[in-house]
Amino acid sequence: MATVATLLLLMPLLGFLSVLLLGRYMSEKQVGVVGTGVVAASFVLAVITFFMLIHHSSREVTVNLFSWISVGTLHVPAAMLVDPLSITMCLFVTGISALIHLYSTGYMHGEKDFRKFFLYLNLFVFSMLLLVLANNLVLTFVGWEGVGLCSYWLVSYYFDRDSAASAGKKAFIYNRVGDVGMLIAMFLLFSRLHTLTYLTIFERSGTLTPMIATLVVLALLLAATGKSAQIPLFNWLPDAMEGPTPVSALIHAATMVTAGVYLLVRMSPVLALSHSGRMTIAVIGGVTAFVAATIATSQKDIKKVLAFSTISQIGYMVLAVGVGAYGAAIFLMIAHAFFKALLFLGSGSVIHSLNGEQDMRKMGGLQKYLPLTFPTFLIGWLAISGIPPFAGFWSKGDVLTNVFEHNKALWALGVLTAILTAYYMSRLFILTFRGTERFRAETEGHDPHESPWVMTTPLVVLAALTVVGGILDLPWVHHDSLAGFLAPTFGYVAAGGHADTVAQYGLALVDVAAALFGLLAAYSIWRNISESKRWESPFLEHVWHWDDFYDATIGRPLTEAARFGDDVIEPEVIDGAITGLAVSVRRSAEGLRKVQSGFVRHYALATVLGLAVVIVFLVARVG
Amino acid sequence: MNVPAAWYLVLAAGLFGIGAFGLLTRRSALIMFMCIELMLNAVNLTFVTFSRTLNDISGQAIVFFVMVVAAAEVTVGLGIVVAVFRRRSSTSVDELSEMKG
Amino acid sequence: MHSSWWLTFLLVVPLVGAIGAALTRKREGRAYAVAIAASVLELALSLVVAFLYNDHVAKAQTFDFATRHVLSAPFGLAYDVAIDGISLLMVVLTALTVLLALLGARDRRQEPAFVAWLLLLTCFTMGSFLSHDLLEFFIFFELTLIPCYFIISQWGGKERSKAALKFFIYTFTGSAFLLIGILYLAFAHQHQLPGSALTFSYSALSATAMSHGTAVWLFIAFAIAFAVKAPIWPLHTWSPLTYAEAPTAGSIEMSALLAKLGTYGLLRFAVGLFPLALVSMRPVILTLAVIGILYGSMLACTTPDLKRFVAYSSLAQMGFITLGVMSGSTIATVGAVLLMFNHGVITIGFFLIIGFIEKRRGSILIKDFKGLQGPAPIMAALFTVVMLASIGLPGLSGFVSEYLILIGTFATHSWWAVVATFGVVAAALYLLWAYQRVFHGKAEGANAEMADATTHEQWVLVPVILLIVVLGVFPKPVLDRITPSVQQLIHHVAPAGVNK
Amino acid sequence: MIGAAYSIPSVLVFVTSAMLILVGAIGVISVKNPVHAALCLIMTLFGVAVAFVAQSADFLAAVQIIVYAGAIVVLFLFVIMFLGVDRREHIHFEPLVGQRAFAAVGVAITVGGLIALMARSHWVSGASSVTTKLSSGGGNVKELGTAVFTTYLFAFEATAALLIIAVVGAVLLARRESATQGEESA
Repeated sequence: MATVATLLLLMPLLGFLSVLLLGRYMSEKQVGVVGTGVVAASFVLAVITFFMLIHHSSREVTVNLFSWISVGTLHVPAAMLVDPLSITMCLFVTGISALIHLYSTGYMHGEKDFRKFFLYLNLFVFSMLLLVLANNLVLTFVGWEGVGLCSYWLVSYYFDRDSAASAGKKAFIYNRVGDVGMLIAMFLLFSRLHTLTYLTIFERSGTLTPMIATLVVLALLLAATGKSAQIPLFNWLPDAMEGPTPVSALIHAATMVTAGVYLLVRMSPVLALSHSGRMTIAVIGGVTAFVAATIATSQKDIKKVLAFSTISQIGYMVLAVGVGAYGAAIFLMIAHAFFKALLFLGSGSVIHSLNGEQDMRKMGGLQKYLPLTFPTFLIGWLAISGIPPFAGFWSKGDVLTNVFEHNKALWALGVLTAILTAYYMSRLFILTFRGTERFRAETEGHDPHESPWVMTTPLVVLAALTVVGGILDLPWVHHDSLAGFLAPTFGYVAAGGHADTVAQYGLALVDVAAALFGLLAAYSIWRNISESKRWESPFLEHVWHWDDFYDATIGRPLTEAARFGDDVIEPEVIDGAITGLAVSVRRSAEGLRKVQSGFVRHYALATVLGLAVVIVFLVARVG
Repeated sequence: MNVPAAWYLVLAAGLFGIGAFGLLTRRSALIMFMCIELMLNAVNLTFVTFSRTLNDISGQAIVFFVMVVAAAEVTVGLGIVVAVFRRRSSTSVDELSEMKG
Repeated sequence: MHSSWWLTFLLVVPLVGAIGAALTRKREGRAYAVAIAASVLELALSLVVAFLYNDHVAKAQTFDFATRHVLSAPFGLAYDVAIDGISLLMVVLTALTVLLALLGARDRRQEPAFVAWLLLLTCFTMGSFLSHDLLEFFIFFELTLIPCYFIISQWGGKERSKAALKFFIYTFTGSAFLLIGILYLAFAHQHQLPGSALTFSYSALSATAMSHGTAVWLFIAFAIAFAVKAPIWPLHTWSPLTYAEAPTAGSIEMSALLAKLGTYGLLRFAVGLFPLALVSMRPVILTLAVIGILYGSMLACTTPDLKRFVAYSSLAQMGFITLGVMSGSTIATVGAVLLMFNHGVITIGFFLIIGFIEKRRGSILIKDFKGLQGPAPIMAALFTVVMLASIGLPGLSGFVSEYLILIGTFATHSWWAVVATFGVVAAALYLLWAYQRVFHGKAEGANAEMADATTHEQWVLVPVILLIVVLGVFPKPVLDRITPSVQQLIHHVAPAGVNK
Repeated sequence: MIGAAYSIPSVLVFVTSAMLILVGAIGVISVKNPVHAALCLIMTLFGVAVAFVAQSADFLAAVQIIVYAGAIVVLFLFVIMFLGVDRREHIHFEPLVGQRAFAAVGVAITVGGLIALMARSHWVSGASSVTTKLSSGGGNVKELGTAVFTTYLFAFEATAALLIIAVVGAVLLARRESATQGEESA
């Protein structure tokens, strides 16, 4: 099993290295095959590992590779932890990655930096696997930063566009702010527990004081808000849509952005120690879900809508983590990965067909031109809106049921968000596929064309997964499904699943009602685009002026301070102090210079006077 | 009985003072050198006096060396005076103040 | 215990190389060949020493390769060399730096003199790191100024004389305090042992008994000299001008190598000799280090040219090193020693690439560049790797060392570590911003026609990249060599009321 | 009282030498003509020689006359004549403000201090040592010679070198620079 797990991790790295070293001798097709092949192989290996784990005596297998850092009391091995949580993550990460790699070979066809794209993508998968498979926080951090880096590269893939370059930088720096949280969490844990290995941390976590535990949880939350685009660090994700669409699907919807949730779930035994910490997590998640959903109602760019939708859905996951429903969080994560990847790839297909147009006001009526994209997108839309029997309904229902048992106010917020979700997704769907055709200017009169098979195959697969994804964790078979499989990993599980069946059905009805209400509202408003502008708010479109706020409070003052430092403090204050010293020395030297009159008799006089002084001194001493 | 050593010492002090005063007030480099000779002689006189008082020949030996050094100094000093005079047509030290700060 | 001849060879080879290079005036390129030969030999020797270095010796509380010959008893002058895990890396870095500087930043103006100065500088720096005697260290430490001064003032940019003078005056003034401190310490030691000869031996002086007040004053005297050299805020103002004006090879030597003399001295001498002073001085220096990290990062954001940019980023990085050195934690100190090496390698990379760009464009002003990644993707990729290492990306060398520093410092001085952690964000900010301004965007005009890195240039950077990656992925051999020596040092200073 | 305590010849010798020395010295610093000054210097040197003889330093007295009066002063005169600077110097006019006043004060303090020091120091007994063997009529050339060529041999050799160097230096200094100028013009 160790070998298989190691290979599972190393396959994408192998792909990365071979493309890096041999890429210049390979054709585009070969690069695509290698890039996709290694990830697919990784998926196969993940499946094998999964079955090996099921039949393994222990559910937590540690695979030691080598000793990475070892100084004094700090020992950080390069080792993997194969347990239900990590293997679940591996399965869906590699599976979706393989599909999106395949999609990319079509989508990126003919791009100048085609090789580089696959290079980054393979490195991303490797980093993501490292993140989920690591057996200690430091190694997780390696993957954590690695995915951030790949995200940076892929967002600023079109580096000659200034907006893309800035977006990549913004993504990296927001993530970095979150990293401070992760670093501080590690520092706190290490200084108190003297270990950073997950299993040992969990063993020793009982010795943490509530104060420290809360601090650790808040630090982890900061890390999660950075990586998973939650308030207050969420606004890099919409900008990250500057990257190619497969990247948005893979990194900024399905996998990387859920890493924050993964981290919180992974650290659940520590979360269990701090009630106030969990409460903060839940509130952050709920509020983010709501705020992002409101913003999504007024966006014009199809990918931006999906981006805010992603933020909102991750908000649900964080909310679930906050109330202790880790299984629900992971369930939603997987289901969301299916339908959000589907939606992104579908939108990519739309954009592809319209020669790169992303503004929904210039779409409409695409239904009949895209025979494969349309039905798959339809499934995605219904899934995210929460219509049964698609995966979205089950997973979101699972989350909301858990929240309901925990905190009614947050549940209400969640339902409100569900209405908004159905509303903005329907708006997007109607604007894109229904209504009048508004795209002729973009396609120069031609009909939009359906994408090649490499792009539509993943759509079909993902659509199928979205349809059946719900069976992973149906409410009535809880103990024998995903949640049951994952349960040993969690340190604290909310008293979920104990609500009686009537209440569960009641809640499910509320969910469906919310979804239908949103759907109908959107349909009645957006059926006719010309009259519906008043339902868009500039305030929401500008993301609650969040960026402007950061710019005014942090960005500009710091820039000014830096300029001030370079122009004033540096030359005049610090150097000035020293220059001042030098000047005063020079002034006094100029004064003293007059003593050097050049007349030898003056010098002789000075000598004689000095002699007189010496003699007076001697006389005084003798007398 | 001989005159006391103190008399000679006072005499030497006076000679030294006159030499020093001359050195400070005269401008001619030649006269200044002579004044230095006066001061050196004052010191020599002191040495000899102490040599007698303390009954130690070392004082006289040192006088011998002082004389040699004085001779060397005068030789070089006068050489400098000659060289300077070639350029300046003057032996006045007050004109040599280029080295002022 | 190995023969000390290895270390003597390390000193003699660059010296002979310098003389040889200076004597070949006739044929073009011969001096360069001599210099390359000498520095290759030097690097080979240093690697042999690094492999021979026996960490078991360090565990037995002795230095390896040690020897001591008193040259002049009345003056206390001695030839005393030894290395331990702390200086070992610096020795390798010294040899590596000169070779890469010669290969990557060749300057054909008056080449014999140029390479001779470079090799002399190597000899003196090597001497500083090998010295196990304070007077000997001081002499080598001061001698390094001479080649630096001439390299800046002869081969520098427009404001080279001003830069050279500023550099010289700053460092020389700082060293004056060091000399006073060393002399005071040696005489105090001699007084304590009546009848003993004057000695500056490190091991002897480290046993000097002193009051808390004396220790503080001596520590300050030492720290000033090393703070100027490093540079530590606020004594850094010479460095932006000097790095900007010096020729590329000079910038490499000064920032990658000589700056390390400052932090190395701080660790070996200021911390090692005056444990008593640490209790009161530690918060002061730590605060300065943290200010340096944030201040350097902030200024790096807006500074107009690339070399100044590296100077400010170095200020921040040296802040991290200082933090580790002063933290009193074994983990952080090991990290600091490792970061000295890593930062050296990273800075070499930065300056080499900036040098390549400057050679093509005759400018290092950031505003002159845009979109270089288009015409020069390989150079951009190389720069990216170096930049990411500097950001502290896990998996590359910068991370291991910065991480060790921060996690170690957190255990002993939490608040400083927390503030310094924000320096990690700042590093990403200024580096990515600079990268965006130079390499991203649409290249036009001269930018669009800029040639990519030549094969030679790529090969020069290969060792840099390799070191960055290897030390990031598998730092164990290096850490294993550093740790025992650091443990011993920390153990020596620990009774001064510091927890591990 | 003084006259009663000391032998008349010795007092006479002292007075004579003192007169020669002081008159000569004052002459050196006050006459305007350098030639006259040189002659006054000879007078002082003679006076010192007399004082040497009176204190049993016969050999030094001889050297004083021969070397100083005979060689050094002649060298002075040579230079004076050679340069033709036997003009008068304006000694009434002092260009450096306060030089004379300060000089007078400084010298006065020095001399006064020296005398005060002598008066207060216990090693000046007021009478010469009774155990002296330097006062023997034969002089002390032998002792001096022994001292110079044994105890002070190294110093003696050094002065020899010094003299040679001084002579060479003087020759070099006083040499006309026509040779080097020729090189420069060529």
